[in-house]
Amino acid sequence: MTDATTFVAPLEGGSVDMTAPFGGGGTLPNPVTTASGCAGYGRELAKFQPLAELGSITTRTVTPQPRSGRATPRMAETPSGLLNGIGLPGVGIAHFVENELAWLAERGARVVVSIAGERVDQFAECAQWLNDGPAVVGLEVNLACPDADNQGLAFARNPATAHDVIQAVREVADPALPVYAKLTPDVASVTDIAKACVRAGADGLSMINTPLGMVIDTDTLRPRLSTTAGGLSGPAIRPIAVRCVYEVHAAMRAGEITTVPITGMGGIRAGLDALEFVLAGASGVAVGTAIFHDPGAPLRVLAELREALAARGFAKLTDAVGHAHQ
Amino acid sequence: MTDATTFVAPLEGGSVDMTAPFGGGGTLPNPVTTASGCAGYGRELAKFQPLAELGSITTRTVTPQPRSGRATPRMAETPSGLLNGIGLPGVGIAHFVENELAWLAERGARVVVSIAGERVDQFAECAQWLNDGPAVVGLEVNLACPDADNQGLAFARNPATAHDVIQAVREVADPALPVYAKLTPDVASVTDIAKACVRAGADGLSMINTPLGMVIDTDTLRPRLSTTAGGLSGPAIRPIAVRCVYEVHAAMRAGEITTVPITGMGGIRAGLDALEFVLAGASGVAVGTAIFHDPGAPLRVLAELREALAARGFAKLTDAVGHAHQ
Amino acid sequence: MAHPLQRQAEIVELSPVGAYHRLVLRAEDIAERVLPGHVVAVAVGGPDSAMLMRRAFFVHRADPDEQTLEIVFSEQGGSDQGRGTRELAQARVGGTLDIVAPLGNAFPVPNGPVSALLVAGGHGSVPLFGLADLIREHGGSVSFILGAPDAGRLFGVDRAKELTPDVLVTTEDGSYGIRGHVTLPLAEAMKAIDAGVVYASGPTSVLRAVTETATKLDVRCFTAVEETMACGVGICGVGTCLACVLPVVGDDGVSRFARACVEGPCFDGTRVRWDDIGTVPPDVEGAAAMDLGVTGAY
Amino acid sequence: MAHPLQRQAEIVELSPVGAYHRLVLRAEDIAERVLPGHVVAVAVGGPDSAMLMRRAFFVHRADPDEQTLEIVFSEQGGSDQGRGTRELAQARVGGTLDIVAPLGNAFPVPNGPVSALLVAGGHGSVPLFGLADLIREHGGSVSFILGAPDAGRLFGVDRAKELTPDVLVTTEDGSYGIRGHVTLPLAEAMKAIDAGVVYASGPTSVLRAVTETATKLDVRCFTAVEETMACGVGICGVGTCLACVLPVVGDDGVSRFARACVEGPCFDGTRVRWDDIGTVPPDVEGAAAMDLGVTGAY
Ligand SMILES: Cc1cc2nc3c(=O)[nH]c(=O)nc-3n(C[C@H](O)[C@H](O)[C@H](O)COP(=O)(O)OP(=O)(O)OC[C@H]3O[C@@H](n4cnc5c(N)ncnc54)[C@H](O)[C@@H]3O)c2cc1C
Ligand SMILES: Cc1cc2nc3c(=O)[nH]c(=O)nc-3n(C[C@H](O)[C@H](O)[C@H](O)COP(=O)(O)OP(=O)(O)OC[C@H]3O[C@@H](n4cnc5c(N)ncnc54)[C@H](O)[C@@H]3O)c2cc1C
Ligand SMILES: Cc1cc2nc3c(=O)[nH]c(=O)nc-3n(C[C@H](O)[C@H](O)[C@H](O)COP(=O)(O)O)c2cc1C
Ligand SMILES: Cc1cc2nc3c(=O)[nH]c(=O)nc-3n(C[C@H](O)[C@H](O)[C@H](O)COP(=O)(O)O)c2cc1C
Ligand code: FES
Ligand code: FES
Repeated sequence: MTDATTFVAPLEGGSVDMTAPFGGGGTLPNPVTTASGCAGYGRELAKFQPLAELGSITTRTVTPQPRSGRATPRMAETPSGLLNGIGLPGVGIAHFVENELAWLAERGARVVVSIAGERVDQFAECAQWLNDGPAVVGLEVNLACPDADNQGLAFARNPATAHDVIQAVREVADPALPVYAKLTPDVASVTDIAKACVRAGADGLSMINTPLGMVIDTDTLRPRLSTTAGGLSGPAIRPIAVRCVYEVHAAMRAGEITTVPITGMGGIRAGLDALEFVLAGASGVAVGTAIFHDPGAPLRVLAELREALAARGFAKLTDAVGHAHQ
Repeated sequence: MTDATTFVAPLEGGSVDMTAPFGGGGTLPNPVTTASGCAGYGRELAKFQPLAELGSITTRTVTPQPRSGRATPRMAETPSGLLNGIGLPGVGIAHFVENELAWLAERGARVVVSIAGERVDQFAECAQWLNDGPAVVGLEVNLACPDADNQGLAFARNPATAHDVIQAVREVADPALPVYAKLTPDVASVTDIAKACVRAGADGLSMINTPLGMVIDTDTLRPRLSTTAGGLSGPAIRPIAVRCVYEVHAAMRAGEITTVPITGMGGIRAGLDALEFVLAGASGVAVGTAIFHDPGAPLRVLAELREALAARGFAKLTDAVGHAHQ
Repeated sequence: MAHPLQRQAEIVELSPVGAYHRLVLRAEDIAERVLPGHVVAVAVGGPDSAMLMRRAFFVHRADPDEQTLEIVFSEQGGSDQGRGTRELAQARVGGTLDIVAPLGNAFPVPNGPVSALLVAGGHGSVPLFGLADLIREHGGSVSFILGAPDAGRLFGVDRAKELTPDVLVTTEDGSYGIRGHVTLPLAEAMKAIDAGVVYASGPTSVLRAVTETATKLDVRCFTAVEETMACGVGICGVGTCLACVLPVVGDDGVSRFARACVEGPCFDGTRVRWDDIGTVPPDVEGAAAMDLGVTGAY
Repeated sequence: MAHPLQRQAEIVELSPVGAYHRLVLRAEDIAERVLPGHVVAVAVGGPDSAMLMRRAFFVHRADPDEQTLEIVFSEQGGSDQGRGTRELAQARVGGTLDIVAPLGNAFPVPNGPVSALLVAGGHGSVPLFGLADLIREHGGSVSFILGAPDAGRLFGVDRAKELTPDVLVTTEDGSYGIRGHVTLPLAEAMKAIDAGVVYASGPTSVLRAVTETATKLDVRCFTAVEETMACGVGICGVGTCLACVLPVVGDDGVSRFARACVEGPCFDGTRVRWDDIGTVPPDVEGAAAMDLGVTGAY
């Protein structure tokens, strides 16, 4: 225990107000969502927990057309992590709205739809489809896709292209729907990208998408994934993710970026991991890779986070948001 | 076993030629070195293995003046990783040359001296001290230091400043001494930084330095390290490191960057980890964090790498360098 | 697909069987849901393990009265492999393991008497004995071809012989039975027993060969896929990671990527595009959108 | 500093002692090198563990004839803590642990008779019994003050009472002995036994208080630091990571960061700048270069 230890009166877990700010001035009943791509469209996850009890469910990224995804092998285990090159397989936005969204709405789920494209207009096309979608509470713009007009550099790795995508989406999306920009850590300054997105109208930020990694198979002597490189996720990257959230939240506190809510993710396995993100500045937390280890993880993390907040005397989730900056 | 499996006649471990290319056309007897900052100046490590049996030993980064390093806590354990904010403590270049280098020379060690500064001229100042140093086989320029003239942005995160430092060091350093540029992964394109360094005269590249991360103590509710953020190391980051080496080596094969040797590092614990880096394109490998778990790791990794090469029918280390690109 | 449950299962028994380990787990409500072909996904290592992925195993036997499941596994070889199964082999009786089961679909079983040939490579035989019982319950008869690289890696030969005299055994090194691949006596055996259906379980090469022969002889053929994707069949055990896909032709004639852990592991062999595993066939649904001239790791 | 050796030590015994675990390890060539105050660094978890750092423990007893080392440890509390010690408490007798020992320096021992007061908080008493034996071998006498938050977390009271009638026990909750902090009866005890030297081991607050009192009474004082830096005393066990430093005044009067795992853990208490732990005092060697107006995580 160091001198910086704070002493607070613990509360009953049940009495913590978990209401979570959500972009555009709205709120969600609690901060926990699923990380895009780790909970499908919700059908499988629903077998392990009632989706309506989560703050929201974030879908696998939806694209204008159906996509098969990449060739297998698509996944490799790494130390405390997972490398994937799945390739955004999906049913396409039309089928998604008609079938998946309707199913989710029936279950009372609050849905954040992750969207992407390879050109700016494709993002906007997806957004348009969702304006009247039932159950949709927000859009998450997956900026980690390669920009076909910029030699395949991910939108999220260039402030200008990130800006353009967010602006295009913000223009066509229902003004009542918050638009979150999802950022990757593979940049010299994640704050610069965050700034560009918020300036373009982002109502919130999701951090982080997977840093690029690679595993080489020492038997075949070739990259393990068919995509060569892939995205690294899981507890291994948690310190990187917490740092990104902290950096951007610090820039908000310093007035360099307009304050918008942040959804933190990267290696959240337990309530205390989620608490790290909250203390760093996130008012939402997403559970991703942990689902593959424990399909009940999202709801468990919610319960553990509530307990952890109570034990530290926080009456409200929002009191803890960014507390590590004090 | 996939179709890509290659079949080769295994060799006796002892018969593999481990000679490793080293910048500037030279070679070292084998590819294994220590990662800067993880083996001190060699004295402690020498208790666990004869330093002369390693390809080289890379010192803790040396700066012009003695530095105390940062306040404690300086270190936190993370999933399959380690976060440090040590702060480059050291004796200063004068004392280093007089005492530490002399001691290393007596032991027959081949020394790569890691140097740094907060301004371009400080790097050059360190380099100058080493021109007649005994046992010195190369310089490694730690570009992860904050640039005092550029708002503290690390030299390695900007191609222009990285270029200037390498050029300044290359100008004053003995032409016979290879100069390696040590890069960080916290950039949108590590290839761009590599290109700038090689253009500035770098004879080799060391990859990677630690990506920035953070741990927040859920008891004190504050960042765990006194430095707030720190560098993440260990197996957790290995996929990121292998990807960086692969990317830069690919750019060399494509003729976008002049080919120079690469020393790979990041989470090497065993011979097969080292082999991943070699297959990705590294002709040298450095063992860092693993030393804290197993002080005999560098020499063990060398033996295991030799065996692994033999088992795969590689008669020479150099035959395996970049093999994953074939 | 079965509705999987997550349980902290008690380790009732862990004992060697030849080159394999038999692991008996007790968990509520699962055994009665298990059918032959179903899979259990086991979390290896505790909260401080560097291994995040569950490992998938066929259920060998399920006992609803005892509330137990039995799996049979081997420690994987390979230079950098076997971490999970090695750890599992160290589990302690009396301790617990976090499992998700039953996963995937079961082998379709004829609802009347039929002469069935059961073909397995290595531990592929693990799910076939429960299947044999079901077939016999429906009045059918079973025959076996069991193959492995060597005698040590055969599983269940004695048990097969208890069920039927029609058991052929092959080993690649000739250390037991016929020297050669498990597919060697395939056509002959099918003819000899006048097979109405063949079930196969094991490496992809076996499943492909069985499908070919069965198709030629116009015999129905069901396969349980497993090592087709060395990276991760069953990696998530949830059906959401999409790591475990293989190209399968649907009833509508359209090829789609099917998940081995949800739509499988049991597939009609003639529907699986064996030669296209590990690729994105241009005619698979959604393949067109994959190649807009941009490559990347996404 | 001792010359440390790395060994695969055999686990000879693991048994509970109150709130603690006693772990006896057998390893060649180490026991004969161990002196009171020396530390052993234990690798927790195997190659697939997410925990990379060794855990440091005082050697409680070393038996050169049996080639054994004994350590005594508790499972750490704290909300996200105790991962390593919890795993260690699960170790199996007959298995092995990777250790590095002996690490650090030993308590300086008077080479003649002296009246020594041994003060410990919690498991701080672990290294003091070997020390007591040495002092008595040199003709000296020992007295103890042993403190802990509660009775369960006291270690070695019985053993202390076997050695001397002069044993004071304090617990913060009053569940055993005097209610209060271990430093409460300090001054009186030192006077009562006319202490020539005081040795202290335990939390920083204890070491600081003992040093203060000893200094006032002009008594020599040696401290074994440990939890001063919650992040990682002994983290590397090699002396190269520099995580374990604390500001210590040298013979030349210059303050330097000393490594607890090499130059320590035993320090002359009057040399340690207790109030400056966790800071970079401006006069510590090399501090000037730390602040060129640039901050950063390096
Ligand atoms: C549907 C199904 C049923 C199976 N049934 C059995 C069984 O009854 N008995 C048995 O011994 N084995 C069975 N396996 C194979 C078993 O899952 C692997 O042997 C095991 O995952 C290897 O784990 P490891 O950590 O020891 O190997 P590692 O090589 O260390 O594992 C690394 C990664 O590769 C994956 N992996 C490795 N080998 C295989 C493989 N052959 N198939 C799929 N994934 C693999 C692991 O899940 C892990 O993610 C089955 C696999 C599947 C998919
Ligand atoms: C010189 C020395 C001697 C020690 N002797 C003993 C002893 O004889 N008996 C005993 O029970 N304990 C002793 N300790 C404390 C022991 O090292 C810690 O309890 C143990 O490291 C906790 O590990 P953990 O994984 O359970 O805790 P975690 O909190 O999960 O550990 C996380 C990290 O913090 C470090 N850490 C946590 N607590 C401490 C601590 N109190 N001191 C230093 N580092 C810590 C760990 O090494 C690890 O890197 C000693 C420590 C030092 C430095
Ligand atoms: C298998 C897999 C698929 C993913 N698919 C997507 C995706 O479709 N869209 C997206 O924005 N992020 C995707 N991600 C990234 C996650 O949403 C998340 O940002 C990242 O994995 C970090 O969180 P975690 O460590 O909790 O998984 C995917 C991650 C994994 C592991
Ligand atoms: C404690 C510690 C200190 C380090 N000090 C330095 C340093 O002084 N100079 C430097 O260039 N890199 C330093 N590094 C980074 C390592 O040299 C290496 O690039 C990085 O840790 C990745 O390798 P690893 O995972 O094997 O440790 C340090 C790393 C650690 C863990
Ligand atoms: S294993 Fe995850 S979808 Fe099949
Ligand atoms: S613990 Fe690494 S130097 Fe002391």
